[in-house]
Amino acid sequence: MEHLAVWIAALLTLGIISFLYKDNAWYKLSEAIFVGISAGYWFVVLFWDNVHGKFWTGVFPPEQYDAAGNVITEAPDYMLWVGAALGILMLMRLIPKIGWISRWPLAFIVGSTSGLYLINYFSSNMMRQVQGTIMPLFGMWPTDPTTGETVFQALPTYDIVGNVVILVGVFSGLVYFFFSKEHRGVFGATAKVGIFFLMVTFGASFGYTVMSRMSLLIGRVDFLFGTWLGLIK
Amino acid sequence: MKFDLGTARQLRILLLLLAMALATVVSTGAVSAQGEPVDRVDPDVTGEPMIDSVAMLPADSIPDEAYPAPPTDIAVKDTPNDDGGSIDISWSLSIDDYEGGKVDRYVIMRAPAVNGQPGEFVEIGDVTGRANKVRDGNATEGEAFFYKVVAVNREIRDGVLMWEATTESEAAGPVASSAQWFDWRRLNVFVGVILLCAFILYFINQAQKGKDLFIRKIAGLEAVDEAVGRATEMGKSIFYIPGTQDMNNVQTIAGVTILGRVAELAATYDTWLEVPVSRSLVMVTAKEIVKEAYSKVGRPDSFHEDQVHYLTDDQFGYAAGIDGMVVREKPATIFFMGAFYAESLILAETGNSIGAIQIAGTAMPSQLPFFVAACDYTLIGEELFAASAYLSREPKLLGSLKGQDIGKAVVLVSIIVGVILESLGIWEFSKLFRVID
Amino acid sequence: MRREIPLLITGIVGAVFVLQYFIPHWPFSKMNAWFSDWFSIVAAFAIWLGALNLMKISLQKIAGRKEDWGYAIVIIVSFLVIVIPGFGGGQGYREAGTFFSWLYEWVYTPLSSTMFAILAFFVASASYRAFRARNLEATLLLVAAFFVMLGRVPVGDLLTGFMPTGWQLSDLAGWVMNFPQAAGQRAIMIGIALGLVSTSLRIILGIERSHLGGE
Amino acid sequence: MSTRTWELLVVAAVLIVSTIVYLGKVGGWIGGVSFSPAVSIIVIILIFLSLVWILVRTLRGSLVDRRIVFLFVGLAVVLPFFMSITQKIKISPEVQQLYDALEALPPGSKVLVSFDYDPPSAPELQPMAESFLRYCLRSDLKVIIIGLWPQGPQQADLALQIALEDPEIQSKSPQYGVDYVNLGFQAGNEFVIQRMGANIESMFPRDYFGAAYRDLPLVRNVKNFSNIDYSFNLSAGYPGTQEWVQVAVDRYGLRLGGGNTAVQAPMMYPYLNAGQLVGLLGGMNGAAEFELLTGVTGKGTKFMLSQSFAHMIVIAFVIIGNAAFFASGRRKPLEQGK
Repeated sequence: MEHLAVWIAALLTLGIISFLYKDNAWYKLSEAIFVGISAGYWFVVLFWDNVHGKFWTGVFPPEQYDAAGNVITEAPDYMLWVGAALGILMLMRLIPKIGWISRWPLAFIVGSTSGLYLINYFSSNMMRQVQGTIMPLFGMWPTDPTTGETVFQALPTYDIVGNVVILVGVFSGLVYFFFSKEHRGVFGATAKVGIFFLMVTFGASFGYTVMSRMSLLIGRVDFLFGTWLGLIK
Repeated sequence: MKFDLGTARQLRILLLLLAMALATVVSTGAVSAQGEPVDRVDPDVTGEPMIDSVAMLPADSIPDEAYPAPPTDIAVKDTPNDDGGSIDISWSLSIDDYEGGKVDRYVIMRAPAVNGQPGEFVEIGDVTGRANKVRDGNATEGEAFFYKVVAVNREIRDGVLMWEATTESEAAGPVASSAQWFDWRRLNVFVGVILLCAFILYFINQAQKGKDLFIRKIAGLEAVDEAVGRATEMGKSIFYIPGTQDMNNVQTIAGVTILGRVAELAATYDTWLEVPVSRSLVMVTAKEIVKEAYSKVGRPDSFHEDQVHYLTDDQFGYAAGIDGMVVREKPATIFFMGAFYAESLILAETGNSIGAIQIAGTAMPSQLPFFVAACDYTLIGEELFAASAYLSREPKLLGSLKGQDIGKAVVLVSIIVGVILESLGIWEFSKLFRVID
Repeated sequence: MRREIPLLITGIVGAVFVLQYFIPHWPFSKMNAWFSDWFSIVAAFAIWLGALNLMKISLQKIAGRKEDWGYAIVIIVSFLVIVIPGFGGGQGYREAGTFFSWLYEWVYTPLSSTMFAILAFFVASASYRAFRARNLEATLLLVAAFFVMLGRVPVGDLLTGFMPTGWQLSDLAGWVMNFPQAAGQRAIMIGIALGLVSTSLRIILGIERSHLGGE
Repeated sequence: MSTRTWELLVVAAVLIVSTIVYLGKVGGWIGGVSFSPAVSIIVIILIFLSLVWILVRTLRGSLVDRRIVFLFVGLAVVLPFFMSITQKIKISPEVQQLYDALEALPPGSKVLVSFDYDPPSAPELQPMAESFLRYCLRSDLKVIIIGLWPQGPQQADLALQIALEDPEIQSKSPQYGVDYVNLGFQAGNEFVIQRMGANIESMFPRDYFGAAYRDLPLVRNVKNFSNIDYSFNLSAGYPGTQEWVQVAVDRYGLRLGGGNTAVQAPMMYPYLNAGQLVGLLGGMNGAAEFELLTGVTGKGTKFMLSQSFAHMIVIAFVIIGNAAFFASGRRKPLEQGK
């Protein structure tokens, strides 16, 4: 069984890789297996984790005993029925006549997502990032504990340059995203600087993505030449 | 445009909820505004020598000088800004508690209040020496408790616990935990959200009154017409990929909203639009949207149920599926609008290799470089969210863009002011933006 | 009714989700938990729609003897091959030693990993064909990419070993990542946050409603 | 012969050769292959020369077929596996910060590790997981594992097996439930994090193997994030580090270190810069640096040579593409090779 397993895995791996040469029957077979298996995998996992694990065991908690034999079964959570009801409304789509009901659970999901994102992004990606950008450019003003005097303490040049770069980058980048003003004159020039920063960001992202993809390929090569063929020491 | 019944009702309910929240905040005004951070409670022993066995000597053989002085000034109070069930305990360290002193750890004891007097004390947890506060997270809401803090000195020789000398503090209490109706630590976020929403709503209102709002050209969106037109000329199809995430991602919502506009164009030109999706919920929504678009331009019969179809939830299963379809059907135009992960590259490169016009939009920074490189036009981040407003030219939506810009202006001004103040040694301003207490 | 009720649901649920952030008191403290459970359950129900759709399309392909209909059979068979032991295996369906976990380990994992891995090839091909220093912006993108790609592997420092410490490629790559890159990311982030807040607000207020479809 | 015949022959050849090699592996008469330094250098020179050939071809006006690019990538990744060249790895500040924060923890501190990835991202994240767990168990830190991706706990189990093989850890004979625990997967994405902030047990009433939360000594008294001293998130997408920062760090003040796929890592720098993350391991490179810091050579270090070669190849292709672009008078599109 172990030999069969590793061969199946290797043949499927090669099947996907063969797409690099051209679209072919081996690839199509692997692809079809993949589409079917992955759809089935999620179908099963979501059923057990969500429908069974969350809903069923939540409303019909299995009996449990602690070490002393006392019943410690949890109280059923009736609120979960609402979720099941929404889920069933969702399936109404299968009946064309009352398919419109499925908009209710949809509205529920869209609404909760909007509310949650509004707050999460506002606090973490805006407030916190604004706070992160506000920093002393050139140095700190710590209070000397012995004399009680406030003294200026300059930052190293490296940090000053870094701080200025961050400030300019964030500022000009945001200017680029202004929609209600034409990019002209000083405003346009600032937006241009903003684009430069965005491009550096994309370049760095690109570099990191290359790194990531290559790592994953290395992982497959390790499988083919190591686990399967045993050629890697 | 006027608010129809549905929206007006919703607004009213929103206002009602807000008013309710504010009213409860005011009525429970007793809530303390300063939620001082409390150190983590560690009910388990940490950072101390391992005890392999216990050889406890009788209490009278413990030298008298081994007993530490008790901790003093035990203060107990309901944990502020929480939903109840939690009490903060703090104290002044025992005078024998210093590095190398006589206190190894503090044991926290709790007793329920019986007729205003402490009942039987039981141990509920402990902290290492030098700690002066803990949080009891198991105090049933509404029940009153008394607390004691016990200083513990221990002798451990070669992993054998020889003796334990303990001194109890006085009992403090009674105190009961309660839940609060407003988290004062989040007041700044509250004000910020209200302000931003106010800007947006103000400009939506202005736009509805007919005020002309200028919106600059966004290249990627100007090209949508051209891209659909080209597909029509070539007699080929259009693919629309609304990302690979579910409806619980706002980018997907933005993506399917733009799909509505594209579908209207496709229906007008009578060009085949195909929408393969990777989430069942997205399929449901996208079907609705495309159907709606077709009937809006008066071609409900041209709509086919199978125009929008599900492939698989799996990211690469989906990418592989699309790949095959693109190579075989060779669409003239491909749209990528929504949240993408690694599959963006496969999709965009394959589309590029068959020479399709590609317009992409995503707020996933890691995927933007590939779209920028392999697509003809790319909407970057915020531009994706602006797209549906821009394409529809609906005043309400354009107004919200203007409101966003005001938000951006506030951010820019705050950053500049903040940096200047901070460079001069004035810290208070940046604290307005803190999110952790 | 078909339109108003969904709009109302969206509005109320959205508003509650915003408010619960500020209100620690019951029931707001619990709502979040309820909603998250509900979402998981709805998503699990919804996948039935997706799976049925996939089956329908595949069956149509087979019935119509459309191109590549043979692969449609493979899709259906492999779907059933994993679903039957998945449901038949009971709660312990994915424990080690089950057929489901075998399929996961030896079929699903290699397929999905390889799908990920062939991206490496596409990324290289895209670099060769698409990444051109067409203008100043594109040049900046490429230069930043160079620094990062070389600086994040040991070979970068090998090439710049003659430079003083602090100026070698790994240091420069670190600088690019920590400052200009972070600044750009932050600008994008703040912009996205604003766009999200505005889109969410429009959805909650029912101004943006196309996602709910027509009457 | 037709192309079709050739293709079939190649497929047959691949299958036959791999069968022979496989039989050799099973029978033990074919072992690992390793190039001598001289062979390694010759291979490198050959690759370089063929790149020059591609440059010349491209400069003459036609892009080479993308399959040739693919072939080079394949070689650049495969060949270094058989070379024995050691590289000097330098520690970047964000990795050092993560390590320092970890090192400062007293023994017995509770560390929450969230496994939010699946097998496709394992080549990058598994080495991090292994060395992180190994470090924790060696330093007597208590490890609490959860997963927000269904496959996460399985990956955690694999990493634990590797970590537990370490002789130093074996001598401590750590116990499940006392020194480390795997609480398994829970559906609900960032909602799970949010509810853990209030009550971890409500989200993970049972562990991965079915034992009740309250029966596990390690977590019995862990109510929520305030009882966690440090947390580490291995993330490959959504939900991942961004959600942990937004919910656990910003709302509950958890101390969080991130281990990210390289694709995700750039997005984490603003969080790092704003102090929302205590440190960051990005991609294979981050894994290798962390291995160096913790003093155990694992897969991260082993794979770095292939990584270096692959980066060089990509850079070479960017340069070749651009050289041709400039040589052909910039704007004129090149003919697509076939």
